[in-house]
Amino acid sequence: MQVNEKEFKPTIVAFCCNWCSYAGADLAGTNRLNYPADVKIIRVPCSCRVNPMFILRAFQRGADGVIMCGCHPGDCHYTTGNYYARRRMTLLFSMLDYLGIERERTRVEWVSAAEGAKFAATMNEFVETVTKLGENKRLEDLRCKEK
Amino acid sequence: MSKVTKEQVLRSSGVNVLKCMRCGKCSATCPSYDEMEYHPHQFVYMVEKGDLEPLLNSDSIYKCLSCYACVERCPRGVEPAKVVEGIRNAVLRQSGMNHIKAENIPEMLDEDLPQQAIVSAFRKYKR
Amino acid sequence: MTFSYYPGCTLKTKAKDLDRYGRKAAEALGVTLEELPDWQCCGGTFSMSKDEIASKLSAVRSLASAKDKGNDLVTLCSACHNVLKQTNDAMKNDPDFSAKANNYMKLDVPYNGETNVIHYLEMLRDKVGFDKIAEKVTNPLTGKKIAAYYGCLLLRPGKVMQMDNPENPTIIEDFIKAIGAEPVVYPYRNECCGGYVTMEDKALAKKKSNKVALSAAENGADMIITACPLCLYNLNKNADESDIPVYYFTELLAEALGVKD
Amino acid sequence: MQGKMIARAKELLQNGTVNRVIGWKAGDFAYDITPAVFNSAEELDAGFVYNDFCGANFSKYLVKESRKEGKILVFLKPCDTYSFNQLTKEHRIIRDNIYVVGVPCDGKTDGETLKLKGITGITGIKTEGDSFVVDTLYGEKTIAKADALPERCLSCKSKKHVAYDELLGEDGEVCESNRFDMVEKLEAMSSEERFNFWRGELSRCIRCNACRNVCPACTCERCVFDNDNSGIAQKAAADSFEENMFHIIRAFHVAGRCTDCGECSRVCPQNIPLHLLNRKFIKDINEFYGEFQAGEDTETRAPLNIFDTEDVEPSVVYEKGGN
Amino acid sequence: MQRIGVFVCWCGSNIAATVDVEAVSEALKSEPGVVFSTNYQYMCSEAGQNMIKDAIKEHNLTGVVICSCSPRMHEATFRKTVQGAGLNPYMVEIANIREQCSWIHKDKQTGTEKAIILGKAAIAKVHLNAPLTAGESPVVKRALVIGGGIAGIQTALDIAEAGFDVDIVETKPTIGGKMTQIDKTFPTLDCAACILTPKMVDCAQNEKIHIYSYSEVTAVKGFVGNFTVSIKKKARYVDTTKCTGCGVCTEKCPVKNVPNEFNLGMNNRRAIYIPFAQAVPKVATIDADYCNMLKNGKCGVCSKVCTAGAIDYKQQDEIIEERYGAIVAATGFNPIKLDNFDEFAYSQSKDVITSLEFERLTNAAGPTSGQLLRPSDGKHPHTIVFVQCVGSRDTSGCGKPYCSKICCMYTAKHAMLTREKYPDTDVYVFYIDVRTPGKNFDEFYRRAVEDYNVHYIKGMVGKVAPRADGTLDVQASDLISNEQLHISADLVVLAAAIEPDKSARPLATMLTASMDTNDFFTEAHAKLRPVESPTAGVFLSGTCQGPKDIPETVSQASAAAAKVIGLLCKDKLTCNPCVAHSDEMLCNGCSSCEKVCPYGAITYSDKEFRMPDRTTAIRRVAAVNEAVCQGCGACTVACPSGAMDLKGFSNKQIMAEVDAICK
Repeated sequence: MQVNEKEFKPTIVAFCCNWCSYAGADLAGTNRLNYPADVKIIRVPCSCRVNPMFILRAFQRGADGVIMCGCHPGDCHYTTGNYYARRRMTLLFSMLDYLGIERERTRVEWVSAAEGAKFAATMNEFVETVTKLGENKRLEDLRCKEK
Repeated sequence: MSKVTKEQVLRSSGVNVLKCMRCGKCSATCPSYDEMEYHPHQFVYMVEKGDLEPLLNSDSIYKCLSCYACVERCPRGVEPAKVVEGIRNAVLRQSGMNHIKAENIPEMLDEDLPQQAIVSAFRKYKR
Repeated sequence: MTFSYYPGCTLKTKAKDLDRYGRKAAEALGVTLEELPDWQCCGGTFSMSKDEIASKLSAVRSLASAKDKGNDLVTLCSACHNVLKQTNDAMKNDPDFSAKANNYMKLDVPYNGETNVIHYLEMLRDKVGFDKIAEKVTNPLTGKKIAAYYGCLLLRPGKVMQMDNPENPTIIEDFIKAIGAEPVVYPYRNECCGGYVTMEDKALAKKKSNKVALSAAENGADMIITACPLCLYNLNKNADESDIPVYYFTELLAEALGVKD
Repeated sequence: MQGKMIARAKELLQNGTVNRVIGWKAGDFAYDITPAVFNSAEELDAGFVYNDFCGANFSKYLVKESRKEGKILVFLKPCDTYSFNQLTKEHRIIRDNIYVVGVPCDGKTDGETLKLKGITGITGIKTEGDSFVVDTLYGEKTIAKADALPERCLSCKSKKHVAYDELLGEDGEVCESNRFDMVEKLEAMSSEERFNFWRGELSRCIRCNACRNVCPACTCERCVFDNDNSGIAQKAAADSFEENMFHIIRAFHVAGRCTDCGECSRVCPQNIPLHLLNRKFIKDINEFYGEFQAGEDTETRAPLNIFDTEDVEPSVVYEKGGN
Repeated sequence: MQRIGVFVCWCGSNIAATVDVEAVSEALKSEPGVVFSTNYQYMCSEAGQNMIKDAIKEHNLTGVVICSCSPRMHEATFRKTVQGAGLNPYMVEIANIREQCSWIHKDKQTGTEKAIILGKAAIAKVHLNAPLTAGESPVVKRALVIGGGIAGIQTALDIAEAGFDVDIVETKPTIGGKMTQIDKTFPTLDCAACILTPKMVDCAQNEKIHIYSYSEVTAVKGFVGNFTVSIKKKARYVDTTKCTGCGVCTEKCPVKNVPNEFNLGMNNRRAIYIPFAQAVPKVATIDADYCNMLKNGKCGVCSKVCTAGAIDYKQQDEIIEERYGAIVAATGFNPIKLDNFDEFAYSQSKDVITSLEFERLTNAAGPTSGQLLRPSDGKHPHTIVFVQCVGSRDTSGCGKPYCSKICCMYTAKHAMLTREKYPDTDVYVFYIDVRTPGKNFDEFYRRAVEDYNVHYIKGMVGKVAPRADGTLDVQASDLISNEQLHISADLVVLAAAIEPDKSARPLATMLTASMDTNDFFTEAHAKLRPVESPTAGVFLSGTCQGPKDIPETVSQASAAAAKVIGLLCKDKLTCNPCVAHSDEMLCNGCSSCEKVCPYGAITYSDKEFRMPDRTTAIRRVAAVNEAVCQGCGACTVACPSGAMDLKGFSNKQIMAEVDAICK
């Protein structure tokens, strides 16, 4: 009998701004709203702190999907940070797509501190999407992968 | 007649009866209220409880005018008419349970009756 | 201005007037209504059950055929409009239903609710414009006090039909003004006349239709106009406590435009 | 033109407007022309050339040169002036220390291209209408410009000088350019096809840094790839990821600042069409945020340093065609 | 190399139930640099904190990782803890293994594995942490209260009482807000004006309080302790310093058909008006939309009759700028528009009114001088139907999903007052639930039923049909007797849901304060910090935070004032040390960072540098003003050369976290 292949568990990095999305993630927790453990959150002060280098780094080190969450446009704690982040990510994602990296592996979602349910729903959806895509093979550094 | 389950009705109607907050606006707005043995809010509540037998056997399911008044005015988006239709369909889908029989049609007809009345009556009340 | 046109079964038989006057008026307004060559009966009523697929397919076929024509699809009968609009909405927004329906239909290109379904009244309001109609009226119905009867199917469910405010509509009242008459607003204009049960429960149908007719009369209306053949039948036949006449709105439109032979 | 330029340079040296000139100098062969600084009329007479091989963009040299003592004269072709403006805007060059003379340009070719077309032993070149007439050891050869110009000249975006102190010759106009054709073609491909296309191109990268060294937008005091503290320092591309990474980061760093001068592709020894990365950003910026040409002026804010509250959402990437 | 201590908290069973805390502390022990690792029931308890302090001393720890609840909860606590043991407070990192792990995962193995990874990421980050010292910034000793209703008034009075200057900005020509329109207050039935107007006068007379009426906030800059606010004083075409409030102009003005907003349009006022007799400030305002003089230059009556010479048709909007240490939002509420509820015939019949309109109909200063008369024909209504929850608890999209909280009580009040004054009137109240928590509230409602015989019917109204004879056919359900009712009513009163004032959303944007999906301001913590916004220095008062009755509003207003006073008492505030920093050696001088900085914290200057080749060069480089920088990090990404980095969230720290997570 064939040994069942291990179920694919994606590695997902979520960058969350401290004021809205990280708080939204906390609220999801407070309300006990489940989403897969594959999602690991990195706290940043604002979505505008997210450097494209971080996203590439995550892919390099074996992430299968990267999502960035910030305050809704207009509600940035720092007034304008997410507007800059929106432009940067739009262009970066478009470029990754242009290079043939599956566009569904990157995502931006605006989640307010009150939207715990949206946070959980977004993560469930994103994990599902990335799981369907399978392992990220187009943008990875083989040396960084566990053998 | 095989047993109709609550899950079947919920799936068929697509209604989440748990959203109901028991305000009774559906029954307040229903034009067929006085003709019904069970009223729209009772349909929702009884389906939630799984108490389907009385509904399945009641004439109330043929009194709904499908006028969408309860759907339009429900503050919780419950859509009671869909529950009524769910029950009705469950009944009609059981074989031999056509509510209107073709042989009875001629006596109901008059010369001005529009086509759509016959068509829709068949759709609504026939398996 | 060219639209695809879905007449429906009743307009081909018992409600020929609604259809005939509708076409004449359209012609007078410079609108071309192209009847869908292969339309099928819509089924008369939209099943609210999510798992009812088969009974909605004939409506989907007509919608898909209208998509191929590429024009907005105009309907005239309230019931057909309700069925087509709701089916179209399900094809657009209920992926489960549209997947199943497309599976059954086996079209070359899947249909996903692309056709824009509008009612004849919406065509008058949004495409032609009531002010344009007022300009073309040669025989204004001045002094006539007319009660609009919307019934239930034209406006509800409001989220899908999106024709007008379902509780306080103005589209037919504006139409009445456009043809030179005076609209009468009365509370039961959007309450059901009980037409559905006319075969099944005459007493209920009578009770409901009387309520509508009496309310219109009480508020001083000379006549009622409607877009629904079943309402017309029911208000004429079953509202026995009132003798207020009921007409199709297209008949008055044709009359006002001077094309009602 | 060469003669006019030398004459004008001598005048400016003589009247003290400038104390040196940056220009093109002939090398061992007629086609290997290198940038050089000329300090006197004699040096100009001895080595200054301007012909159809003078493709190099001097803007970047001015980052260092403009910080030296005295004013320097520079000759800029139309496309060079865009880079010049961009660097002025970013305070990378000190405008006051530079005297700019705009010179016209009808496209520049290079020895490599001509060789590939079978023209060798080159001793000189001149333009005649839509052709180059090349002097060779084997006689005169004529080649249509359409066959001899690099892509960046064939899709020239502007023959208009956007910065100068004076002009020699006529100024041109901004051109209708078809420069996004190839980007569009790539966009229309499937994700898989694009991936394979870029793997094919980028896998040839030998990380010689020529693109970075020539790029007028890459003037960082220290490049992040050379900075051990940046977290992404990298000297050589060790695997496919690093090949991608270098070019993505580089393109992103110059996004909104790249004037599309095409130097990166011109100098790439592996002939990787690097300009297609930059043009993708330019095209996206134009589509998402409105037409923008870096270097057109010295005031407009770079598209990544400004925003509009109604900007498109990043999800626009999923909504577009292709897959 | 850091010497790191790891402390895993059980949080009772909150973490321990789905995360094997023992396994986590064991696994993290072998991470590089970790010299001590333990777990404990409650790390935030005194015993837990002492455990951390002892470990720091005993093991000479240079960095601490705490695996516990969200850093938003206890980061400050643990920073203080390590500081107590002599460590720099910024040498702590928190791994959030509660909100983002144990509470969302059911399977213990999954939870444990994730907790270990989160712990590793925190360890990787703390390796790169550096001690940070916070700077200080001064506090401007003046507060701004936005909104002059009872909430704003109470907050301002309390702040002034403590000796601080406070400004009230109110968009209307007078302060007082909604309470001025209310007749009686529950549950004591005392007259609203009698208890409110003295407070309004107090505001006007208090020398610490300055009222900007008919004004609005147009821009807010700065941060806690040091806000700069632009206030637009709208032109009222009356010189407030000259106007005596005699009211002659409002009697002589020939434009008589302006709907009177104070009476909700149920009667008219003039184009120049004073909203009501007790207005503060009591000065006239010209309504530019109606004034003939302002519209077409023909009239000038008010100017002629004004003996004080206060009329100034040339007056312009004026924008002033003022600095504040703290800002209180008190923007209040409005009843929702009833456009989506035409089944109740609100727009078809004059005799279908809202509860606020009912207040005006029973108020002695109202359009009927306090006589309860039908708006349509001025007759006494004999049957009144009250409909509760109109637009409240509505998830269909037509109304608001929340309970408006005040309607049950004011409807009981209306019903009771009607029965008391007009015993021949039949009063019906249709309710879904009667919600009367609060001191003496349920007793109040029961009095309406038991002493005043108000008919409370469990059910809802489905349709109100105006009849030709002027009566209203109310079709409703009675769920207890299971029947459909038809009541022929003379007046129908709708308890419309309340919603935050429309000005709240743009204000929140200016203040960078967050809002919930209903446009109520979000509090910093739902239970423990209910009057503070998450944005430092911004406080919340009254219904802008959620539906409230008057007593609750007043308590919250005073609570907000206490918070403001606490802030203004301080001379200096400690700044956030996690600010941007520019490496001059790498800086290109390109100004990208300066362009994206929302605070203007970055400046450029030419500086002389000694280059590696021993020459000197003058270079243009950026410098960050640490007192102004708020630490968003926008500049760090705008910088192409990587010269700009953010302390506490440096490139390398974040990449170390990425590496730890992706490994």
